[in-house]
Amino acid sequence: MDQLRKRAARKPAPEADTAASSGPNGRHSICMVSDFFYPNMGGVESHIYQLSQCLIEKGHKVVIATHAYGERKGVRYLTNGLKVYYLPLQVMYNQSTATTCFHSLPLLRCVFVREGITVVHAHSSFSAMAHDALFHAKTMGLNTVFTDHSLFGFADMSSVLTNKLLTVSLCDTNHIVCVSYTSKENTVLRATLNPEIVSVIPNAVDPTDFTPDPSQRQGDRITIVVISRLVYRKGIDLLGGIIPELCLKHPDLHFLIGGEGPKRIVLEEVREKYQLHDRVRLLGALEHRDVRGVLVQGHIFLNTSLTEAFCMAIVEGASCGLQVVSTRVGGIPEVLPEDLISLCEPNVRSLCAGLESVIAGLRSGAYPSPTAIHARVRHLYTWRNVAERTEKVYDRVAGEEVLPLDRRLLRLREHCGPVAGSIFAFLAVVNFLFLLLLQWLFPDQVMDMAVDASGPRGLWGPPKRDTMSAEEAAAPATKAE
Amino acid sequence: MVLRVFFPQCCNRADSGLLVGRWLPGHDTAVVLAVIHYPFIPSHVKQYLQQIQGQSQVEVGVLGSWSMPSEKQEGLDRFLQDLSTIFPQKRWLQVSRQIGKTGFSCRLLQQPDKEGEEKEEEVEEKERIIFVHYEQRKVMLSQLHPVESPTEPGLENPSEIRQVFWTVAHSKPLFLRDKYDEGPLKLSHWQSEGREASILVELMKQSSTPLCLLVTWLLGAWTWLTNTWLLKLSPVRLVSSKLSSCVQLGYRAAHLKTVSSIQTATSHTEFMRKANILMSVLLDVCLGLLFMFWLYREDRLAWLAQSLLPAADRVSKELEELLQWLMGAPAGLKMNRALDQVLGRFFLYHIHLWISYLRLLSPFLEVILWYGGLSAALGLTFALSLLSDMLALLTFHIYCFYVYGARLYCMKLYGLCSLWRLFRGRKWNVLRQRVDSCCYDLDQLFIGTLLFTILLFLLPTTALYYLVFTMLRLVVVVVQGALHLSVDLINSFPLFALGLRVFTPYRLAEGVKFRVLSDEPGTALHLMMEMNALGLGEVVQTYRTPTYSCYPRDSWIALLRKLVVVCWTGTRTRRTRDAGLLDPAGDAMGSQGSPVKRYDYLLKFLLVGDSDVGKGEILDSLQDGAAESPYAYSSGIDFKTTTILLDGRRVKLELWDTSGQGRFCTIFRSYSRGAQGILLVYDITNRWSFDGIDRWIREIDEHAPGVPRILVGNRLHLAFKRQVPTEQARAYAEKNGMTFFEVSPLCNFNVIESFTELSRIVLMRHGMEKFWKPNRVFTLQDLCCRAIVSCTPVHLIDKLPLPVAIKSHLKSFSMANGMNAVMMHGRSYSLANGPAGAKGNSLKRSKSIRPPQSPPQNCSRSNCKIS
Amino acid sequence: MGPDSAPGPAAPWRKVLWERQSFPDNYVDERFLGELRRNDGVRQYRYWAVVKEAGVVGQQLSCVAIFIALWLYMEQGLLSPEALLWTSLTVGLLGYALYAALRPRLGSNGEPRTPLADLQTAAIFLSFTFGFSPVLKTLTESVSTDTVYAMSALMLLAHLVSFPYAHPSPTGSLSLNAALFASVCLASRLPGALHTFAMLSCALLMFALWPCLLQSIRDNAPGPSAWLCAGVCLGGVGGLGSRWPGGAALLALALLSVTLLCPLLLVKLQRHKDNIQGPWDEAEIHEDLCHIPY
Amino acid sequence: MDGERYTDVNGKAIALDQRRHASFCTEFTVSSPKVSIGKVMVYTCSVWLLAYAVFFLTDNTAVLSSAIIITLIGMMLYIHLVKVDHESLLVIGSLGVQLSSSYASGRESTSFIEMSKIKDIVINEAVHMHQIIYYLCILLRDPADPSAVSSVVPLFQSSKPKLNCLVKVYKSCQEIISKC
Repeated sequence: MDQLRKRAARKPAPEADTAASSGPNGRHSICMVSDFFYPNMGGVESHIYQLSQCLIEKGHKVVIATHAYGERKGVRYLTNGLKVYYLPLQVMYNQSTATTCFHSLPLLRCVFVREGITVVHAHSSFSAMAHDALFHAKTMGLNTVFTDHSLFGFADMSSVLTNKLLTVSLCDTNHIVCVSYTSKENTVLRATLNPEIVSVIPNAVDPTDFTPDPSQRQGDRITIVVISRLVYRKGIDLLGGIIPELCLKHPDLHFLIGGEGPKRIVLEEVREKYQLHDRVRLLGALEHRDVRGVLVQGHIFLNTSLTEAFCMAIVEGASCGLQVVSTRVGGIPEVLPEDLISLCEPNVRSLCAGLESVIAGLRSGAYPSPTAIHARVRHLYTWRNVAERTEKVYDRVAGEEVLPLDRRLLRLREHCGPVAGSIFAFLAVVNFLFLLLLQWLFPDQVMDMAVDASGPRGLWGPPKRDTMSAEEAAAPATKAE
Repeated sequence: MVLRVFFPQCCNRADSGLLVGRWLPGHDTAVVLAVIHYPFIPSHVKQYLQQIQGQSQVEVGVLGSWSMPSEKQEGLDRFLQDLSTIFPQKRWLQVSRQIGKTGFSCRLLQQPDKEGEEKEEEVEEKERIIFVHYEQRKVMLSQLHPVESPTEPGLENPSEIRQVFWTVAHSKPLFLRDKYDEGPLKLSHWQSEGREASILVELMKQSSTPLCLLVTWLLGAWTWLTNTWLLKLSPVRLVSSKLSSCVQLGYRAAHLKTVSSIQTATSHTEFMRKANILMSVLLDVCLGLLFMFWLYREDRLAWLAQSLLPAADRVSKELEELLQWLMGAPAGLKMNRALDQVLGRFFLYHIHLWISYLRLLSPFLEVILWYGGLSAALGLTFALSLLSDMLALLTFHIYCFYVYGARLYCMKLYGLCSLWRLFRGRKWNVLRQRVDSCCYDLDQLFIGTLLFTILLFLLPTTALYYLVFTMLRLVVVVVQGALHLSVDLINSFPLFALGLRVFTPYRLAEGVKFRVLSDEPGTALHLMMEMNALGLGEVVQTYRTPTYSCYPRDSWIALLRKLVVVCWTGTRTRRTRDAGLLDPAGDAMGSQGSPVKRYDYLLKFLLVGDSDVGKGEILDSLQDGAAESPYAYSSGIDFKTTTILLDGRRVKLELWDTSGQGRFCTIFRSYSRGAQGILLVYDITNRWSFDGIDRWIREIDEHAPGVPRILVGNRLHLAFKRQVPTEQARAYAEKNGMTFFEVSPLCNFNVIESFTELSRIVLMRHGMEKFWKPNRVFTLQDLCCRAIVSCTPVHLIDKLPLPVAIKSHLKSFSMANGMNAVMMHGRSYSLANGPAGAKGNSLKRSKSIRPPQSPPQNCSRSNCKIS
Repeated sequence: MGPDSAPGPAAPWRKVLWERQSFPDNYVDERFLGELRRNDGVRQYRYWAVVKEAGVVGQQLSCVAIFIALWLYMEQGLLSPEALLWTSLTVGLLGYALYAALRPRLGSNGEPRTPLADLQTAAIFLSFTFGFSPVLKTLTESVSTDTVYAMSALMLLAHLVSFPYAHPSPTGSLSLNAALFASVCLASRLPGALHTFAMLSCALLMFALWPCLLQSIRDNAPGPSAWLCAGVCLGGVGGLGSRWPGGAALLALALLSVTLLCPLLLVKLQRHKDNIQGPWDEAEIHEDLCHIPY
Repeated sequence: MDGERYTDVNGKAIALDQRRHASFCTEFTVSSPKVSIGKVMVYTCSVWLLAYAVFFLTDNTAVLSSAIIITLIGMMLYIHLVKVDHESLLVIGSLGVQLSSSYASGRESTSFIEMSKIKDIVINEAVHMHQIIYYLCILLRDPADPSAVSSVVPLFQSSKPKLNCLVKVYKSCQEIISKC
């Protein structure tokens, strides 16, 4: 046991000096781990992608590990040589992998070692793979950062369980990033964390993608745009209540609804019941590049979510110069200044009132021009800013020392309560033994280091081609050697 | 650039002379075919090459010179260089061998075509030339795989190796010339020994022709026989298609036809196919004769005949015992006594029936067997298939049992499925393809539960019967399948190809492989090209003759599915429906003209009306209506799809037939959800059905408010006993803001028209024009149609001298305009959403409905007057 | 470790994301978790109200007990099917009269059923039951008795579990079906077809119609309904006790625990309730979106 | 043949032999260590001893004979189908690439790919079992459109060399291909 402990104590050393070697110029090599990534589309995915791109610009080395999506498995390269490992892990429930705490260790270890990772950055508390990665990274003695994108309640049984799991998996994570203050409070409560190690770094939108274009609007009508997945959490039932009331009051009101989901039925029923077929258009699922084209057709952007950590949709809407009406839930009040958004309570009456007032304002021309709104919003949230702040987090994390096994076990015990704590301490020990076995079977020095392709300092010189597939990518990489 | 010279091995030691061959187009590759030894007269060489080119479409030419070291060396090189002026070439090879060196040395002279001073430039480093030695005979005879078209593999695929093979294979005439005959020229190349063998082959070819003719004539007679009217009768045809021996017969006939065709096989595949078939037929017949030889000695036939009947008796006795066992408490299973008795008796009766048949058959059995045995002369396969047929006939009762059991079991299962849903208070929603919860009435629940309990307790009995008989059936089927498999094997086994592969591996080449011969510095690189023989598995895969039994009757998987899945057909259809039915972007807007769909809009219509007003007739009258089976029994719903032309747009309609009984109003509720239009059907010869319309309208206003609807009076062809006057019906329709039609599916009158109008109303209401009008450029055809329609009443269109397609197109247009007219004078639409709809919208929409072009009245009148 | 070193700036910290503030990202304000709320909207229960509500559970439990008791009587031949039929008929008529008497006052839910429809339904019931009773009689004869008992016990349990206690009418499909299934199983063990018929009609009365009546009584006269429940409970205990004392004792225990003990626990444990609300909670939709006024 | 030692992805030593027949024709041979007699002996003996023990306990000779036969057949199949002694890659400029692998039993399997079909030879990265390895592969040109890749032919599949070895092979392949 003691020589195990010795190994454990010795383990962080090489990581540390690699960190030191890359310390002075502050170049980290980061591995973003999450179940959710391209081709799957959503907030988390775009967050990971954009953040990695900006970090690569700043000269860090970034690789992304996610699970295989159908035909998309193995190693792919995206823009600027951003390397993505699509690892063959079993997908269990809506794109989240099944976890046994162990089976993902060999592959993740392979990635971490051959890429010389110094910081592991896991995303989205829904992703089992992210939690596994945190667990394994701690076993391998790496520093970890976790970004939480979602809010949870405390009411029901399931949330109690998930919160316990989160407590365990975040208990020795070095730093946690939340997207809004509300989300920070929530996470701190859920995982019983020390609020000092929780940073708030909002999401961002690419303002160049969402520029206003008033010419697309039709003058003879007022169009309300709703773009969200049609699910309960997005408050589609509220929308179904709002549509008929407003449509009956304002004959020139049109709805433009983008998105797909189980609640589509509700909207269709409303449309059939009140014969609004030509005033309420359901566009179905939208590609991300089409979103702007839909947004600019509208005057008002409506968001009826029942819970949101950080609503990127309203920022996009505002960035396209729309007048935003939203429910006052979660982190939404923090997102936009009061004059750009009008907040309502999450019920039909209040939302209708808010929309009424905004419509009146539009008729009277009380609101600033779309371009003005865009000009204000465009500087609020930029990925560069996000990257800088995240970089600070990395710098801070890289310095910290990783708990050796024994202290880690103690920490687990005292932090997660006697029962869960000891269970997971046991798991951690097993995991550590498994790691030793792997290191004996395939020693680290046998694995050959991956050629670093990313960024300006990568081996390909200035990046030119977009989304090159792995074959073409690897060829120049080795040519340059 | 690197120069490849393909050099035949047999010319290694030839004495010096001219290299004859061909430059491959597109590659700098030279294929040397032969060496012409001097002394020769250039003119002879040229004309010789001419005639070679004439015989084989290969542009053979002089490539260069070949010098073999020997005595009287002097002046040779000089002379060889002069040759290059005699035979003007762009590139001139000078290949020579030195004594003591294995490798060749080569010089390449480039010379411009223009008559200037001959600029000669020597290839500086010798390594730029590769000599690829090949064995002329093998290359000539071998066939590269995958096989391609026999034409020259030139531009379409630049594969070099293929071109080399083609060149060598096609310059046969050059090789057929004998080296030793008295010609002006002496060549050295590969040439076949053993002329006599080839002569024998020729003789056989000559003699085979009349044989082929004979066989062809016989076949012709056979085909005539099969095509006589007697065999054309449907039962005969059906039976013969079911009897595997007949199928085998036809199959063999087709084989013989291919073999005995006189024209020689041109392509390689054709040749191989013929040879394989021939071999397999021969093998088959040989086996068959052996079989007969075995069969007809020490009267095995009689013994068979005697042993057959007792065997059948034994089988049936076994079955009886089995049934008795089932009728008791089999394996301690508790089964419902009464049902058990009934079923057992039923099956026992079958067995008795069967035995009596066999008894009738018994005296003739031996004769039948004797004649059946003769059939082995046609080949073992035939005998085998005959055997399987006899087996099928002898085990017919088992088949019957199986079918009964399966059907019974299926019905039970269906009932249980739907009743289980009712038990949980759910119901299957057809439109959404999912299980919804709904509150049933008290009596529905009560009766449903009673039935459910009963069925549940009766299930094990039927399940057991089903299981046992499925097992029996499975045994029979496995035996048959084994027989069919063996027949298949004999039919499709590529014997000839395998023989080729085994004895002369180079004939079927998968590719080539190279061996480095000598790499002594200073000389060019020498490679040896060898054939890569095709793998045995590949051979079988490539040359396996396709057989009739590829269709599912004999494929094991299909068979197992048939056995097991019989009871799940219902669920299968439902799943297929999933794929077929309304696409997730379910509404008509979602399904706007994506090019892959064969329709522009997908609309869902409901036919409602009291029972037996002939909704079913209307649906059946749609010739192209693809019927879908009801999703489960007790739903009383099924739907057909048809596609109509509307203003030049293809509109796909799903017509749902709600069964008329009022009990199903719950189901009706769930259907009316997705429905975009409703046809209210009544029977003009039935007063009640017309009065029932009131109730239906109330239902609709309650469950599906504002959905456009039209009134349809059915069975116009029975107008002589009509009870509902047209005027009254029309007045009623006007009052309720519907358009009115009287249709007759029997004489196919106004049916499509009514659908067309309804879909037009619906599309209008969905504001479809906004979607298609702007981005639509009128084709010339559309403009013409508009022109014609505007001056032609609809009933005259049929008389126009036009092709049918255009007529239907015209009709669709005229219907379009006509409909607008009807809608205008009958203000149908603006009132259609009367009570439930919001007035403001409807009024304003009624304005927007007005069609842009004002249609001529006459055609609309004609529409309504006809009815 | 403290927050990243940043001198306390002049401008106060605001909980907004859209303006860059001179605070470090992991700055923790004293207003942190300010909007955390505990236990708001927790309603305090009063003991007797809970007991009254729990009474419905008890009476359903004892309804089952009564049914079982009747079945026991029938099986041991102490009760003739004719007697049962007549009694159930009279009870049914009385109940219907009461129901009809109560109906106009409750009114207002959908269109009132005409007596004709009721008659039709009743006819359907009786005819089907009568027609099927011979079949049902032979249904389970080959199935061993304990299997039938187990099945029916299971089904009765399912009935009790899935019974909509808040609104007994209309009875939930699953609960009613389970009860009917169990009664069919039990009835099929009875000696004669007429027994089966009587048993089934009695089951119908008890499981299908009684809840409707109870519901209407509760809506109209809350006071009597409580006593009604108590009476039913007593009847159940007594009826079962007359044939099967042990079962009666168990039932009594169950009733006591359900009606008195559980409410006591509920009220006692209220104090330890601690749930956290905050802005992160998922807002729930209160108003009924099915029919929006217009 | 240079002094540099190469290993495969599992750290076993392999030998890379490069023979230049001409400036545009090079042959690489990666030979993995021969099947060691000692190991085979150990395995077979262990199996046979086990079988003998069983035979000793339950004295029916079927166990023994079957064990012997199975081991023999297994060994045969192993050396004939599984164990690859050396794989060689013959690159002939402007003519094509020939891959051949010779099994321990002496069986050779060869295939030749013409230059016109080859789009490029590259080093690729792949997930293999539960590790991520580099491997060399030939991209075949799609006859339909020359810019696309129809399929990929991996090289040195049985003996998986490490990156440095691959790079060596890759470079000389590239120079030959680029020259012609």
